Amino acid sequence: MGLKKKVKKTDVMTLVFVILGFSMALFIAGPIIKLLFSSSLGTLQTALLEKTVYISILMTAYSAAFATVIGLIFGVPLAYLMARKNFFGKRIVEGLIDIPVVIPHSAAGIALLFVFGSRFLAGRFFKILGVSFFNSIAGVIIAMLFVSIPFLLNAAREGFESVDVRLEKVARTLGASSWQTFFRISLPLAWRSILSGCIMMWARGASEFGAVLVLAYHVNFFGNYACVTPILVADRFNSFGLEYARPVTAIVIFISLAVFILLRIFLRRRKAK
Amino acid sequence: MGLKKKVKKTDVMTLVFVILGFSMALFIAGPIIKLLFSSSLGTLQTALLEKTVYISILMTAYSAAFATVIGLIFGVPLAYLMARKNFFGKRIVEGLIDIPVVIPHSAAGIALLFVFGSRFLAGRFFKILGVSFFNSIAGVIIAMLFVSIPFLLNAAREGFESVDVRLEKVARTLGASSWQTFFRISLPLAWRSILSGCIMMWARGASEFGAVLVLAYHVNFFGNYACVTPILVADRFNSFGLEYARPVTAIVIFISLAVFILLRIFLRRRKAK
Amino acid sequence: MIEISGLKVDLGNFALRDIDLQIERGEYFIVLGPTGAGKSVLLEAIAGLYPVLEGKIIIDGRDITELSPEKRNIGIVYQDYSLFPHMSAAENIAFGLKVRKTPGKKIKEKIDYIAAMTHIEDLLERKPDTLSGGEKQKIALARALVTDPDILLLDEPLSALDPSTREKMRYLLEELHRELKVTVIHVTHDFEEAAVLGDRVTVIKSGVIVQTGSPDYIMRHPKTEFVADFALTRNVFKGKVKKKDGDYAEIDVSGATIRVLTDKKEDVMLSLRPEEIILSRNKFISTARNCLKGIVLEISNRGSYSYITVSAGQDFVCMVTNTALDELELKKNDEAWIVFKASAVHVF
Amino acid sequence: MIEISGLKVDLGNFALRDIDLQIERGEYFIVLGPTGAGKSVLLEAIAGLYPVLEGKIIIDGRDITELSPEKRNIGIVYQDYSLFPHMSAAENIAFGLKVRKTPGKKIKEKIDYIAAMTHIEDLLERKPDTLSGGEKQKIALARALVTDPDILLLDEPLSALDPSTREKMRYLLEELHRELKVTVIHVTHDFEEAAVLGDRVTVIKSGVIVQTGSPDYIMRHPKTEFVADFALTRNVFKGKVKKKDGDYAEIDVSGATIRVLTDKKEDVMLSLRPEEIILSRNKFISTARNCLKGIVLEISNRGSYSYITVSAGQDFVCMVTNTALDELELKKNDEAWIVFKASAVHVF
Repeated sequence: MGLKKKVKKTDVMTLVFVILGFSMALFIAGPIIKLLFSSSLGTLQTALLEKTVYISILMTAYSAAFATVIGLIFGVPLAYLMARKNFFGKRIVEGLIDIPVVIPHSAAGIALLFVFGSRFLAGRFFKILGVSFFNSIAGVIIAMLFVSIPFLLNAAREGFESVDVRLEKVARTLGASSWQTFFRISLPLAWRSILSGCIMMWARGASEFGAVLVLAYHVNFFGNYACVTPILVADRFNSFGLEYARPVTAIVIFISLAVFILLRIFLRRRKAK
Repeated sequence: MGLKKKVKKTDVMTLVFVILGFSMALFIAGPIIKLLFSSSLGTLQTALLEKTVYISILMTAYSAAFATVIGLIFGVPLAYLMARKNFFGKRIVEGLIDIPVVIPHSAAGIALLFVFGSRFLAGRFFKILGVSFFNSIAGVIIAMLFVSIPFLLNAAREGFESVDVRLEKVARTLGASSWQTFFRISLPLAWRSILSGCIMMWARGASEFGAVLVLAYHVNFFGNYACVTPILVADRFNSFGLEYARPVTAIVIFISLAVFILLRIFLRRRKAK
Repeated sequence: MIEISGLKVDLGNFALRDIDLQIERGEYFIVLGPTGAGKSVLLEAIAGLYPVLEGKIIIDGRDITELSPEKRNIGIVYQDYSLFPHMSAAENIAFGLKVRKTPGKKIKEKIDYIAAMTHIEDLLERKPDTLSGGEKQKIALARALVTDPDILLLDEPLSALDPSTREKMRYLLEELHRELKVTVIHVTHDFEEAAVLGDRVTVIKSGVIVQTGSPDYIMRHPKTEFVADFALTRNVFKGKVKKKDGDYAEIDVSGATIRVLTDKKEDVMLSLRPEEIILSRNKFISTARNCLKGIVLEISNRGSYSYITVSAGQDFVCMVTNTALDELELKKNDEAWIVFKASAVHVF
Repeated sequence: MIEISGLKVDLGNFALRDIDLQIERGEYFIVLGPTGAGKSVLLEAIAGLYPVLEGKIIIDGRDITELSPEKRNIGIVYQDYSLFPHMSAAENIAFGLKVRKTPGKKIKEKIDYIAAMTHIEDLLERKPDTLSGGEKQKIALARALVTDPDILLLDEPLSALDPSTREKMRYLLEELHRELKVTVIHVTHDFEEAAVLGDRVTVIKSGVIVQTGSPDYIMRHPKTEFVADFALTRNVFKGKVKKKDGDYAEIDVSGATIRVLTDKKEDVMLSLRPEEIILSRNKFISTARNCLKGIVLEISNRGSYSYITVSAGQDFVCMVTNTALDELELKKNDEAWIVFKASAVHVF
């Protein structure tokens, strides 16, 4: 009887969907797996110990983290307003949030230069503060911030939307001010979404190529000249060809995946708790 | 009385949040607006009539659309399975979906080459069918498909998840097969999300730079040599400088925005209906 | 005392308007109305959680209309409990005390006291998602009461519970109200709930107050057909005054003539509660009573009692306990007499 | 006839198991139980929407256990209506006919017929989101019935409605069942609903059937304390047989002695429905009846009737209509006699 149940025929639609879906999953996983498993550990180690490579990785991780922190400070309030308030022009702001995803990144870089370039408004203002954006870490950071902020904004907004407004209302009647309510109720309950948005934002920022290429190809990172890893990878490929680019590529993908998987596991554990 | 209500004091927290949020919105909108309004119509027209420019735009739009169609055929079934079924390894597939966002795009391009390059497995298979991926439209398409598929997958999955399973169950008891249920109930109800995912996927594909740069810098597009618009923009900037790149950049941003805004309006109208 | 005067609140499609209520300190006040009448919004407006367009809310002479919610000292309990999911039951209850900077020792005392009142001593360490509906509701009550609010607002607190839990929660509410002497405003769509718990009831329809009074009065003297219907009066007839006879009048409802006590003339409405009608196998004559002969159309068993529909010109619905029904040995299509006092008929 | 035998369904934390039911063609069958007992899953298993681990479901001799849902010819109506939001009411109803490739003319006829039966003729062109809860439920019923299902499954169809709509919907369900002679399996957590509608009731707790029988039988002869509690019996006592006297026995429940009809010895449970107890101002002696003197502890008004708690050694809850209560002129702390037949006490 039990056996009969186990071989119960699967629905034809499910079968077709599994085949199509599996092809899609394979298309995504295939190249990654191929690349990771076709490189020997020795070449990976050699590549990682190369100064250009590890400085580039450090600089990329640092800039993406910096951008994410700025995103948290300015983006979380915007996400909260979007989730809770109705205001004139809300629809426009909603559209605005997705624009960095939609416009070509090289074009985004150029647009940023027209504002943050040393000859332009924001650029001049920051120059007084001693910050210049062209070919500098600051440039890398704003390029990353611009292209990756939608991930944090959308995740944080969803997070706040999933918090029942009544919880906030109850907190208010219990005597909590709006600040107390935000920091003790709304933020802790939306935190998982926000953290997951931060990871995506960080990872997306670290993987940015086009906007950084335009704004800050080479930068001075604590005394070392470096370019972000995505540019490093493309440079190797363009200058020396596929085989030579492989170890760096594998390292970069490996690190991205490791961070991503570790944080997914961390988030899941917290959820289970 | 009515007047008194209107000047009712705003909560301090809301005020702080509005200031922070507005700064963030300005950071996103500023560069775009600056670029669009600082170019004269005349120069835009001249740039648009340049053959290299309009061929590039057509090629980019065409390839992104092609990638989106492939994404629809293979991705929607995967999204449906993710929304409805529990299976072994579901968590892994969930993570997999976000990987293209997370790894650097130039690295993604290289990883794709290791599978679709003419010397490698999938590449050889497709070569028999007469399709080659290096420096060809097919290469542009798979590069775009790889980096932009997460947008469609996630949107479609959310769309299906928002359809009450009970509607499908009721349809089944009323005599509809699983196919009929999918095409008459699930798909129509998730359609808005899927369409919005398609737009994002198309726009994200069209804006891709890194992966396309590696895989297919220049391609033959119906007899004309062309490169995708994000590369064209970067090339102009690298070769001739900021001012010369401005008209093309403005055009590209303008087209991206126009498509994006039109489709958002279209989606909203359908929702209202 | 809570005085609400001329309150107007925007509800999108319509407005809650001309809301005037006086609620005494310590009263158990019920707001009754169908879904979408604006009951919950009224509660949130009192708590300061929903903006008020016009009017005033005054508690013990203090105008709180413009006050932010955390300064009003009003507790609220929602139908879906709204416990903070990231805190244990004890932390939920402590929240209101902590934000008031109550000292830790005092917090413990207060929690112990209110936990004993609400019978949740052994639930304090549990997280909300491990609790049943009734348990969650008790913790939500304890959380709202621990800060000694001037008013306790209850938004359909019993609707999500199953009948036997609802029963127990009802007793708890009565007990808490009695012991703590807190003023309660309780919103519901269930007339029975209003009858059991309420000192006074106000009936709201589409944002407007229709009638306010004791549950018993509203049940016996509905002002409109809507209220009669909502109080499940079941016998509501249109009629015409035919003959006056001292205090009595004979009223023609198509098919039957009913004696009532009234001064009204011409077109009237009559309402008669099912429990006011006595079923009998025999005729029964008295000037103070109506006695009509009819046929049993339907017997609808409700567990402990039944509704019997008797056609006597009009269809009359009577209520009898099942024990009484067994003794009458009444079946469908039997002949029966229905008897009710002239004074039991409400004319409006 | 529907025969369910040895059914086992996995519910995650626990299982629905050893489910054996025989339901007659045309019967109105109620599945009663608290939230989370597995009632809805049982319905979905019958409809083929939830996988079965073991057992068989046989309809009129046809084993449907392995059949896919679209081939079972079973209609289902959920508590939240589950109307297709992108279709008008008429399109919702037509759905089942269209997928069966029914010709257009026939579809129109069938819709007109079922719309008349469910009184929704003027709603057919409306979209679901413009309809009230009761209207949606009627359309969901029409949609499930239009394809002439062998069984109609109702998953808490009345729970989401407010009391007066619920009342009307109850009548509609009775009417549809009578007219269309369809077999109905109706899931609910409300005993009153079961009493009004059900030909037979099965009580489920934690995935297991506790008792099956007519509502009246279950009410008067609960098999366990859980059933007694769920049927709102209110008077459930632990007792010890003290003395046998022919068919009668005297049972000692701490504080009072009760005469009952029983063969049981030693420890027993007693249940006594509140409507079986008569309240009296005077003593009343008979060997077939119990007559105990007590004090009125509490009067809880339920609108049409009241529950009176009388302390007579034990606390007894009695039900009287409010009209009867008025005549007794009973108040809190008054002395009163409670009278009930020995045969009214159920011993288990």
